Amino acid sequence: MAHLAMATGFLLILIGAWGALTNRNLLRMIVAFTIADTGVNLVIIAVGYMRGRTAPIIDGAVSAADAVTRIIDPVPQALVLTAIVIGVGVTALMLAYTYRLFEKKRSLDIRDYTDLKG
Amino acid sequence: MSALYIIAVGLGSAFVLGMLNERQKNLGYVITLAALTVMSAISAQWLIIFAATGAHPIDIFTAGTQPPFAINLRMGVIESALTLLISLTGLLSAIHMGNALVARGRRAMAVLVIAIMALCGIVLTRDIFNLFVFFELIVIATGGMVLLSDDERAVSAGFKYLIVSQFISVLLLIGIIFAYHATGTLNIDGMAEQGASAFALAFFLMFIAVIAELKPFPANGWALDIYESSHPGFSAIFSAATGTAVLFAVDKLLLIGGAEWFPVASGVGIVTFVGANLLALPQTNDRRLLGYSSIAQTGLILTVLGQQDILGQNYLFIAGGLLLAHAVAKAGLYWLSDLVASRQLTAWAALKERPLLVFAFVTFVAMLCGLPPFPGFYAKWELAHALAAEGRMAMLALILFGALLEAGYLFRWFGYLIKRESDEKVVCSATQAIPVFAAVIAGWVLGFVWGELSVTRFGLNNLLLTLPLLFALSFLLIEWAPAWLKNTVAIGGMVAFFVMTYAEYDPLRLIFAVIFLIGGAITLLASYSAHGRRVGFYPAAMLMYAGMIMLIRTTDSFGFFAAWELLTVGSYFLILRGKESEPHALSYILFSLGGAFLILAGFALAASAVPPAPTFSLANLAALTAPVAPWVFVLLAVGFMTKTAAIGVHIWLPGAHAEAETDVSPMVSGILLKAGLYGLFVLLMAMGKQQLFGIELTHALLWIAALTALLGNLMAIFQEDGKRLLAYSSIGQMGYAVFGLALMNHLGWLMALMFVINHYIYKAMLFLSVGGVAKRTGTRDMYKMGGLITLMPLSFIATLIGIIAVSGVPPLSGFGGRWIFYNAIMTSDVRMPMVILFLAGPIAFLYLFRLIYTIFLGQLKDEFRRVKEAPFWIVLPQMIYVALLMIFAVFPGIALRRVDEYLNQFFPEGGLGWSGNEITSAYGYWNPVSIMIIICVIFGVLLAWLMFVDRKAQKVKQFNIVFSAEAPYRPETTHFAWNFFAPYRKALGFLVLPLATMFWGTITGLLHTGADIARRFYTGNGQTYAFHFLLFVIVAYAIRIGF
Amino acid sequence: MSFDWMKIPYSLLTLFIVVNYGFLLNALIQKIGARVGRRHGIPIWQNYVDMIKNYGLRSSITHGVMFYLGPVFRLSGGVGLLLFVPTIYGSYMFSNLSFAGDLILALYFVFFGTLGMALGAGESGHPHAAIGITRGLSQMTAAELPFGLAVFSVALQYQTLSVTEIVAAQQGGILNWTLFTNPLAVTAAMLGFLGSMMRPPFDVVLAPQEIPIGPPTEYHSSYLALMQTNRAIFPVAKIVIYMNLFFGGADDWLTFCFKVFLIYLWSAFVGVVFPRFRVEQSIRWFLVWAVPLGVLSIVVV
Amino acid sequence: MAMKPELMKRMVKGPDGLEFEVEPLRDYYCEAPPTVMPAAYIKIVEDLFNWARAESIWILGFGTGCGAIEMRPLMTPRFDAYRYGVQWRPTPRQANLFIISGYLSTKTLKRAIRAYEQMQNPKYVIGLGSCTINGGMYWDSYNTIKRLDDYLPVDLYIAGCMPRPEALLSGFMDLKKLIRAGKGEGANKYVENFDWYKANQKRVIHDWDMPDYNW
Repeated sequence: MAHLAMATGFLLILIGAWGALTNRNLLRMIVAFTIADTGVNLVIIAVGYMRGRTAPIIDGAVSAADAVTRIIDPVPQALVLTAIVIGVGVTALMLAYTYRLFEKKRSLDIRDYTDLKG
Repeated sequence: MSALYIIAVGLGSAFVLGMLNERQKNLGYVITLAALTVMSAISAQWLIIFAATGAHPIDIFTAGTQPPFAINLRMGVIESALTLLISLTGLLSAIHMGNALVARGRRAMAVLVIAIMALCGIVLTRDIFNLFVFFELIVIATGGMVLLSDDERAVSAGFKYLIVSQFISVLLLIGIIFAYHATGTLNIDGMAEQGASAFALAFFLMFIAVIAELKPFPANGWALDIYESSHPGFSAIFSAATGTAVLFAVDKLLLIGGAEWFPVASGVGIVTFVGANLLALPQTNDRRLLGYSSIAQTGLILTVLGQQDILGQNYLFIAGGLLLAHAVAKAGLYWLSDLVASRQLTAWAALKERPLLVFAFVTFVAMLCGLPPFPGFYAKWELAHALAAEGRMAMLALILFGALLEAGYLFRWFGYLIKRESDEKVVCSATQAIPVFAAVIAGWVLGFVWGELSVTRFGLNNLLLTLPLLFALSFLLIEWAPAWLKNTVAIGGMVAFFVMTYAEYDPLRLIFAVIFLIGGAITLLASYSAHGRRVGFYPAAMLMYAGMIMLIRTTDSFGFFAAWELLTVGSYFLILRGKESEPHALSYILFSLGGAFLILAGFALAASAVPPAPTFSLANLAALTAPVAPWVFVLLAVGFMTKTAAIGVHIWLPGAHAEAETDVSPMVSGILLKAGLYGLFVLLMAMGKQQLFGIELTHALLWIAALTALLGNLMAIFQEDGKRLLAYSSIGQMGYAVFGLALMNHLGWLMALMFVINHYIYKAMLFLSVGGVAKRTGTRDMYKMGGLITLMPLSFIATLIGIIAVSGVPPLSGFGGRWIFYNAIMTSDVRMPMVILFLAGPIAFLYLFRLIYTIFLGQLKDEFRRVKEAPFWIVLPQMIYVALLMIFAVFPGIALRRVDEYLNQFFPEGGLGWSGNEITSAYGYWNPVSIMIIICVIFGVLLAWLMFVDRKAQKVKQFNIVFSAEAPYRPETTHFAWNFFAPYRKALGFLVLPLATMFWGTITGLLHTGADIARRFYTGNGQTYAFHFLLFVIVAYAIRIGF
Repeated sequence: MSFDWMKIPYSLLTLFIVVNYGFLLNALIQKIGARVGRRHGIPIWQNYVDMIKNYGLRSSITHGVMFYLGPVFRLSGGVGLLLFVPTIYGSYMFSNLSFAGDLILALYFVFFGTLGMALGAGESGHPHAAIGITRGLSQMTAAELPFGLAVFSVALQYQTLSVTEIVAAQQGGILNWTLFTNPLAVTAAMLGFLGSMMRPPFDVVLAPQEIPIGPPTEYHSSYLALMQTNRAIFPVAKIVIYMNLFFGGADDWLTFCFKVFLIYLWSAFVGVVFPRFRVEQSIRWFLVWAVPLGVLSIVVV
Repeated sequence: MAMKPELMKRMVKGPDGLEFEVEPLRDYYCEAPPTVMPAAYIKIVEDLFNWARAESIWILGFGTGCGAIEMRPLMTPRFDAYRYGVQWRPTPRQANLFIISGYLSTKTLKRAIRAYEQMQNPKYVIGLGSCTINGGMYWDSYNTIKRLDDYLPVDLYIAGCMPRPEALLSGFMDLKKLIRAGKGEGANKYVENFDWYKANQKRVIHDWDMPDYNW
């Protein structure tokens, strides 16, 4: 299960990377990045997963005393939350950028934005 | 206050800014500045505490728990220094960007504060995931700050940056999570305890991702676009602060990775350093160039991080010195670039009307190039020594090569600034000036601090506390004064310093001291002829003289090298003052720095071979043994010979000496060249004969010197430009002097000294008189002159005496040199090089005659019929030189006798005998007084006789010549001067093919072509850059596995 | 310093003898050249007459100070060169003023007159003078080289730079002469000698019709008289050095006259046989034929 | 009077930007008039000098007309004038004897005058061939001068068309006698009658473009 998730995660990352490298359209690139981000998040979750354990929420079901043996590693889950937030931030920023770029040149092709080079 | 407040203040003020009304822009700005000030103050407070008490770093536990259960921050002396640097850069940039920030409003300010906070966070945090978060914050903040620019292209640059950042963050995250998986902790120190070998791939991903944030070559196209297009205030942060923070992050990761990852850092670093510097060569856009330079500098520091296995406790001193110099200078330059309207490098010429801004620029460039007295200099010195001590000479060579490239484009830029024309006006408001000059002050303060550190740590010398340098720098403070006043102060200072110290020199050094100080003072008399304030002249000249006198006063290699660099830089500024001197000054500084780097490498290598001592005394050179010794000898000798313009590395000299100002040429020719000779003296005194691959190195030196003498003289005879002729003649004369040294016997050295003295006197005199003529006629082309003898009689006399002396004809002092030469070669066991020198001797007559004939004799041209004698102050030193030459011709013993005795300690055999006025050697004898009297009597009698028999001679004019019974057409067609030695060119012209020029031209051409080809990979396409990045990662991994 | 004032009249005596010998020798050589052309040539005393005539010219012009001083430099160079070298070996009387310096002094003093003359001719403003000087100087650089090498070789051979000691080392039989002990050096030097005598094939410097006798083209009257005097002294003075270095010196005036004549004859002999070289040709000739011998002599000695 | 452009007055700008006038004839040439050069004060010295002058005749190597061809054989073994102290010099400064060898066109006259004046006092002129006496076969030419004596002080004529080298040798012998007798004072005569000579010269030379006396 965990391996499947991890494999899927990596597959998503590769798909995202492939998409970001092959699509010329800015919006498609952003979509590709979100796919890759999702893949990363999946990988993180998969790393933290331990077979047969429960969610790391200490409440009635799991007491603080036996948490160590019963819950899965909470840290990756915490990390993933942060990563998602950051991913959203970056995606939003990229979209804002795309908007500005489109306003300027009415084009979404990345090849049109090579004024700076060398 | 706890360091946590740095983060807290940053976040808090960003929130406050977010809550402000859209129109409360000024309030927002005040809050921003206040926040940044508080952050700086906290950092400064900690820095002072740590620096003063030497306390251990403090850990701050955020959730009140120990790691790994909570994030912890650490504040130590390094962290406090770096956060201070970052927040100060932020504060000054905020001041600098005031208008832009206020115009964009509170959001922009919040983003700025967040950026600085995040950068400080990177420095402070000890948690790897926290590091990632701060990184992402920086990415987002950078994305926001890029939009501050007025440049529309910045948007696309920002987007490219975001694309690559996405890839980086993916790698970083995956790396972190697997590292966590392997170690069970996110704490850096926790990971470090376990070592990275267990999760090498994960570590590699993290490591390469963080390194990618340093924009390693060649995966850095996106960053350059940011550098080029964003607001310079932000570029300053991007370069100085971001670079600093990320470097520290790399350092932390290396803590995890351990020593086995050092080579990766070194490899990436050095490739980046050399590659980025190479690519910077063809740049014409100032900010992009600075971007490349930033990347290169971070690459260098990365290299240093990778060398920490051998640097030990000096690692912080070196990395810190380089980092601070880079950060301060680069931020300063970015701020400065805002004052220049257009983006061409040549547009910086607009600054030249503002001496203070020029001074700022010079400070920054000197810091970047690691020139004394700035921190980079001390760091470079220690780095070279550390590398050499461990035998990492290839790394040292690459670093020095990269540094030379960097100096190349920076000094070329400085040349543009000084020599090009610009009609743009520079408007410098207070908000723009404050950051720049804050950086300047910071630079000098850091120079002082590093000097002090070098004293306490290594027992080196704080250059900013040495009297000659302080004297030179003090001229910066009196730049407002008129030139004559400064000139008087300069002369007074030099003479006074000589009087104060003359008892301290041994006879050999005394001769050099007299030439440097008293000789320099005499040369400076000519400077009275200049009018106005002459801004920039005196600090440069005094810097040169300070360097020279420090050179002979020092006893250790550090002082020697520092002095060498000082005199190089000072003379470079002097040479650059000439009208057309821009390319020549550049080639001068490049050859000189190249030579200086060789010297550095030589000293470093030498120091590696002797038992560790606080400083490396020059006398210790004698203790070196093979296999190190010959290499040290080669490095130092070649280094010194770049200054004496030995053949092959001579091509800088003619232009530099010819294009320099009238009173500068005698300084750089008559005096400066002697520094190289002094170096060779020191080298040979200590090391003597060395063998490499069975070749006696002094014999190689003999050949080089002889060829230099021959080719220098040969090239001199084909010059049309009078000062160039003299310059080539200097090359030849230096060849003689080096030859004397390389003979390695008593008289050889005495001859070299004789040449030192003679060459100073007559070359200074000739340069002054030819310079004076050029000043009056407005041209240096000799064939355009002619017949000036009656109009400029004193200059003629000086030239006449000069050429007789140079040619070695008795009774003047040049003969003494020749006589000693013949006696010296009698004892030498090598004979073939003498053949070349014999050929070189008479060739001197050719160019000397050409010099005096084409200028002073022959036909007077119409437009010069009314020229006057050169100005009094230019003639006066010439007349002093004439007197000196006469005195020295008749009584050479004044100078030579004591030296002759002194040389006995090196070569007890073969000294001269001094009985009465007669000078004897083992082979011959010579009586200068008798010679002078006899020749004067014969000459006088014959002159009297001629005046008696020819008392009625009719004085005629220039066209009263027998012209095959025709009348000459015009003076221009009658003055035989152009291509004067055409038959000689036919016979031996093939010897003066400019092979050396072609060689160096090809090398620079290849570098530029290579850089241009490399530039094509920087297509400007964000996807391509992303591809570069992935490729970089893959290649780095492949190489890593291959290890 | 104590100075033997008798040196002055002794030196003047040397000078007197050499001037007269030089005048006659020049004429004799010229006559020999004429005989090769089947002419009688000038009378043997012709040079005296020419000199008196030139002093007797009533008018003269001057182009300036250096022009005026040129012949003075020239003659001083000749006289000095003569007097700095001992003429007769073993004779205090004719050791002249050689106490002032050794061989090197003489070698470099050769250029004193050359340089002064070049300057004087230069001030005349005549382009032909300048052209002649460039030719002369160019040729000199190559022609002096084999001689310089030979001198070095000889100095190395005898381990001294003192002319007297070099002559002393050659005493005791003709086979002790450098000519036989160091033939390579002598050969090189004698080839170089051709170049310094301004005779064919190395006389393009003067080229009487092309650049009317080159440097002295503007000189006349008493200037010319001075230069003629030098023409009598200088070759002899120069040959004296050759004689002392390579041919055992001279014990008395008879040997002196004989040796000087024979050495002089060598250049005359070559001169009447060969046509003129251009400057670059003569430079190449010296570098190809004479210099290697000189180099060899240094290596071998 | 036709003046060559390079000899005309002109304004020249110096390197300091100031303009001034250059007048080539004044600035390039010595304008001093020639003076009579007295003989040596002591007679015996002058006699010695005259003897030397006679025994050392240096001819200016300058041929003006077809007679120049007759001078060459004098240098050959057959005639060998060197025996008599006669030599050739390539420059007028060093020559004492100027042989006007045949007809003298007005164009050449200018060069002859210049060369003559550049010789040093005392100096001698020999007119070689009939053309120098009365124009000879060119008596009615528009382009040659008829009587050399009107333009330069001739010491000796050697008549004939052409005179053979033997005649020249004989002429030299006669000239020697004149000189030894102190009669070779053509140079002083030229100076004494300077105005007359100049007037004659300028009458035939229409493009006079040199100073009156070429030092």
